[in-house]
Amino acid sequence: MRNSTWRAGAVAAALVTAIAACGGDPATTEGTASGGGGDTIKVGLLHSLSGTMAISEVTVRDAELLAIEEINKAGGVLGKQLEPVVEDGASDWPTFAEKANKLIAQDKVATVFGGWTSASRKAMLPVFEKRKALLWYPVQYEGLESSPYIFYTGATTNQQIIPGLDYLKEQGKKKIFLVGSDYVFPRTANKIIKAYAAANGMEILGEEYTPLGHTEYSTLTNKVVQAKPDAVFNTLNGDSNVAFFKQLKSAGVTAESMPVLSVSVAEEEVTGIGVDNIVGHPVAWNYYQTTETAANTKFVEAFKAKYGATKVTSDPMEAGYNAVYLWAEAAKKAGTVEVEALKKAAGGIALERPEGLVTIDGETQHMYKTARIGIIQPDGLIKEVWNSGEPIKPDPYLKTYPWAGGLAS
Amino acid sequence: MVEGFLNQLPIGLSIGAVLLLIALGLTFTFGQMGVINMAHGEFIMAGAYTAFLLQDFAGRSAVLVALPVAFVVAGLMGLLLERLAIRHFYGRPLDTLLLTWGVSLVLQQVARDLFGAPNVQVLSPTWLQGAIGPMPYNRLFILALAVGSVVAIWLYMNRSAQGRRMQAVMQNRQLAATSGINTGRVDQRTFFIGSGLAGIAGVALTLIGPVGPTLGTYYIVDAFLVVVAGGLGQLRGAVIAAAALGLLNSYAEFWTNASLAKVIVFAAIIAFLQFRPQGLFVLRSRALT
Amino acid sequence: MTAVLEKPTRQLTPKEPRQWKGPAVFVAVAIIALVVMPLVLEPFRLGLLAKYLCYAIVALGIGLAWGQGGMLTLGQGVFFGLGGYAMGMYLKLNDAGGDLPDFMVWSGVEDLPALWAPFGNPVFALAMVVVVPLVVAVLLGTLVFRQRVRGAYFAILTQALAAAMVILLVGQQGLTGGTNGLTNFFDFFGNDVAAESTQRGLYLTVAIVLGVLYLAAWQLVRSRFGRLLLAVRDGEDRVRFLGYNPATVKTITFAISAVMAGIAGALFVPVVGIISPALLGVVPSLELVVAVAVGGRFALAGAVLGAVVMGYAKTYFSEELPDAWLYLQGALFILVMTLAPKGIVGVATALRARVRKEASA
Amino acid sequence: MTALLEVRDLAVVFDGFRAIDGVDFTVDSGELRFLIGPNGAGKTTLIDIITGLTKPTTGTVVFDGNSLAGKREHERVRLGIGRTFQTSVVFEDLTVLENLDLAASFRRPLWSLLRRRKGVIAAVEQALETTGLADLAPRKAGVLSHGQRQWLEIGMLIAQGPRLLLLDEPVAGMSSEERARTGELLTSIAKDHTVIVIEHDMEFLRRYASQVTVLHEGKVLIEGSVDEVRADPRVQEVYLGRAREEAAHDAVT
Repeated sequence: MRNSTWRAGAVAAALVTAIAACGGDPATTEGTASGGGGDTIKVGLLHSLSGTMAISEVTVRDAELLAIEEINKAGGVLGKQLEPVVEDGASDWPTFAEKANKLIAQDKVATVFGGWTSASRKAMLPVFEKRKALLWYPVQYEGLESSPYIFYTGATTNQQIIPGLDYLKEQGKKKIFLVGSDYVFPRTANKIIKAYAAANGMEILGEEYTPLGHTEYSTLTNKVVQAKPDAVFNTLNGDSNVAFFKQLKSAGVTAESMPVLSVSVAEEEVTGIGVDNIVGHPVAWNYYQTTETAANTKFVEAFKAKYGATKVTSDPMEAGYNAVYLWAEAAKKAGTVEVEALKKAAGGIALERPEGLVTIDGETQHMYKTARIGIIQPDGLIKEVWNSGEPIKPDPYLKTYPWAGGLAS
Repeated sequence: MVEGFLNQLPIGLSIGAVLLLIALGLTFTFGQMGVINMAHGEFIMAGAYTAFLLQDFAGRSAVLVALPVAFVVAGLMGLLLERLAIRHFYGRPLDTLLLTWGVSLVLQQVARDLFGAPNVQVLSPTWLQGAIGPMPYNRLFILALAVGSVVAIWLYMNRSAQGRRMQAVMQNRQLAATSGINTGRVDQRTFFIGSGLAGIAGVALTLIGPVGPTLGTYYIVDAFLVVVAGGLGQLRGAVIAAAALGLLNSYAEFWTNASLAKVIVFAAIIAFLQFRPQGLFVLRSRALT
Repeated sequence: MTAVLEKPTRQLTPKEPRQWKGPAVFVAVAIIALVVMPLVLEPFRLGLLAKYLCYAIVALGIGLAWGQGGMLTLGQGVFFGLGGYAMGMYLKLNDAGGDLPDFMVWSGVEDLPALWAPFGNPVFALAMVVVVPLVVAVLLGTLVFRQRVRGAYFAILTQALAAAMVILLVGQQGLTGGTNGLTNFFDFFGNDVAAESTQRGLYLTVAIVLGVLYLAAWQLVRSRFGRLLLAVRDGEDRVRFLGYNPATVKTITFAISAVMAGIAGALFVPVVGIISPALLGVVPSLELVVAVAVGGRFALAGAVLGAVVMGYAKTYFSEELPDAWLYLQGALFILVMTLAPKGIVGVATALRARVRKEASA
Repeated sequence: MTALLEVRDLAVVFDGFRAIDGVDFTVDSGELRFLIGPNGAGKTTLIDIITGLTKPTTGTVVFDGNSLAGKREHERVRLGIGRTFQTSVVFEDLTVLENLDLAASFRRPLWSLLRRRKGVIAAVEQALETTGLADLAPRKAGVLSHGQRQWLEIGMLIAQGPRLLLLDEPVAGMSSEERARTGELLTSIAKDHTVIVIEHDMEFLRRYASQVTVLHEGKVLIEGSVDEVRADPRVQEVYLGRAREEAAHDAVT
């Protein structure tokens, strides 16, 4: 009897905590519309801090927090300090939608920086469009989208995929094998690649998808090796890259015999994959930790100072870092953080960023960005071997590429 | 095409070897004690991190040193789990499933806090680089490890007094208890060995896959399917089931794709259970449930 | 033999005392849910509550299958998803108004797949919300239960089913929207889905559906069938020697729980605005089972309570202490399983019994 | 009298072990038949085969003119074959009344089970009275004593109105008073049912049995009246000799 009372007590305590949780409605009413009324301006940061995507997204949040801190030190925006409200998307798309709603409706933030996967963006998109609020999305993606309430600070396909193909073509790689994780970005990217190949005399020897989180690549490796391509175009995501490169390496494939061009492997992933396994393979991005600009030296130094000397910086982090600055600049230009005015002011804003000059394209709300191909070095960093020379105008629907006619319909 | 087809045979066996390694420990904890240990995947993870940590001392050959160490580390984790929680749950297998799932969540978060969320780098020994035909050395190493583990377990079960006690408990717990076997002690030993095998699997997996906090979640469902198809606590069942599923997976993926292959394997298991609802091999029992 | 079928003759046992406490609590909870909550909660929180109530409907089904029938189903997400996709397909086609749904356009699908076409009809789509989970559950149940696959085997199979379902959905991007799932809905039977009034109406609908299904489940549990179900849970083989086929009993119950999950999924879609594979995989399915365990699996009320409490806890902790959530969830789980296997309801019952004993002593 | 149950050439092999080895066995309608034999003689296995729990390797079982081959357990119950188990299984979370009601309702169409039980049906009432469990009707079966559970199980059988009852060691583990009551219960049931009882207890056998079949090592050793069987030297050797050993063993443990 004594025993069961004790049990009862323990669980009752847990229950009370849970009920307290129900009642605890965080302060909701003090912020006025668009977060502009008080002494501070609230901005939302919405990334996965738990779950499978946390690996990648936490670092983007860190970069965004760094930018907020720097801007606040320099006097803030419109004379007010920025106050970040951080939420966890938990690697779960509906949670992203729920938290976006919370940030807009309850915290009344001026804007939200957030998302990584296409799925999280697609889940948030209706929330932002219906509530007429603003989202800054920092990751390269599959294009074919141009929401009036989203600014895309990562690359669209014509700033990453197509330059990657241009590079392979220049290298004389004519026979390509496509490997990707089974979701929207790789499938769309591969459609574009196939159209490009058809127009440029390249041959696609195979196209394989594996489920997200897949780790058994021996069969796929066999298929690739049997097809004998000149190069592999890799759109695998996350942990699958580790398994893929490890197993490819042990099957005897090297960067010399069969380079694998990746578009989702950045500095942070290299350690996990094992430098050994990926050294010499090319990647396509708009920014590397080694990119030689004055703004980058400052960014890398500041980031390491804040988060530790062993930390690396990568493209999505830089795009998130940029997003905060670009929004702040647009607010200054508009003289307000009010969404419609800020959107109107944003077009044409140009800033020198770590990746070089970044200009907001007012029409698509994407950025002009310079494409850069890099090679993975034995020290785990990436060295640029090719770039597009100048920032490329964003073209999310590939309207300016005649061969891409049937893609976006 | 023909060469590709032939290559799939050893590839299928090597997939089977991985499946066998991750499932071997479960056939004991699940088979003998009816405990569905969802934290088995996290014991695998612990083995992988053991290899990661030992790199500082043993360098590139850490994998070899790590095998016995990981066995002990994961084994002790299993023992702790058994002593602290699971022993109160015998006869309630479904409750242990949920309990150990809670444990697995906590262990994942612990790993995240200790080692960080990103994957860590475990370098494989230089002498494991290279391949014979379609079989990389590291796959051969895993195959040898799987065979070695099976032989060791078979010897233990059939040639040692402890192992025979284990079999006795597995076949009839009450009878074993009344004939003077300390079943509690046997359970502890079984859990130690079962979990320790997960540790060994974890070390082996560093050769071919990612090493991160969520490592265990990638393998746990497959491991359970092998046990279900093989029959509870059946060594030969697990071996045959792992080999069969490995080959099926290998050829299904060769002819279709990785996504469809997984679905095909699942459908095959459901179909198989229509003929053998208790898996390949069954322990006979007269007890009415 | 015919004597067995004869009508009741006389009352042998004293008539059970009229139960009023249960119904009274039910009415009180219904009033709070239908009247108080919409007045007290702001729209955003009300929307969250609607989401938890959707989960509570699934939990109710799990309570029935697991708590009453002993079938630990780790794949309820599958049925939730089937219902959700049926609703989502209708809403998508309705929004597209004769054109292709947006995701098909960017997936390169040119003609509406034959599978989709009938879902343009709302009656058909709503029927499928019930029919598809029902058919899948009956099929799976028949195959599995007939062969006496049960307990841990059944749990593992349903879990694998959830995993396979996710892979299948993700792989068929042109048909299902892939990982993104179906999202971006505008019109819900003539109302703007995002409007506050629509959302309030949806909340009330979810609450009423939950109430109705709860009553139905309660009736089922109290019926002879409910007794039979308990008997199957505690001694499946013995039931067989009473002349019943346990496989039929289990299949029916499993199908009922699947239909509940399907209905919940269909309601979830307009409430939350998305249905995607992430919602029906292994982890969300397990989380719901956890919720049922926390609330108390042996009582239907426990299942519902558990879903709501865990839903709130998840939202609260992920807003306030995101890093601690996994620890808390794991720890809560270990605590409940070891200290209070009958969950909140079990603890409440024990407390009440103790108070009563002290009062009488 | 006509044969209700006919077993012909029955054999079953478990992993090479012939548990039943060519058994022929007939039970007439209205008979009370005792089935005895030392441990491992195949008694329970024989009942398992008749009720469908075990599949025979060869041979046939015919019940009331119908072959039982391919029929599953619950289908055989529906034909009118009911059984109890050595370790009684009743549903502990249900009341005694509910246990009986469940047993009695098995011929109802499934949909009619969806209604709540109202009152007590005649068959259940009769079973309560026959087994003397009426006072315990509203109690959970989990609180019953071992003897009461056995009676409840027998009561559940009667409530089903079977044509053949198979009782597997109904008095094992009972006190002598309980044995006596079980014996009376058995006698009263046997009046209007065909019953096969497996029993070890010689005293019980002597008092309540008329016809006895002795199994030994999977074969029928002898069939006859109690006295004939008791007088048979082979039975004394294989059965009573063993029983004495067992009794000695029981005394030790």
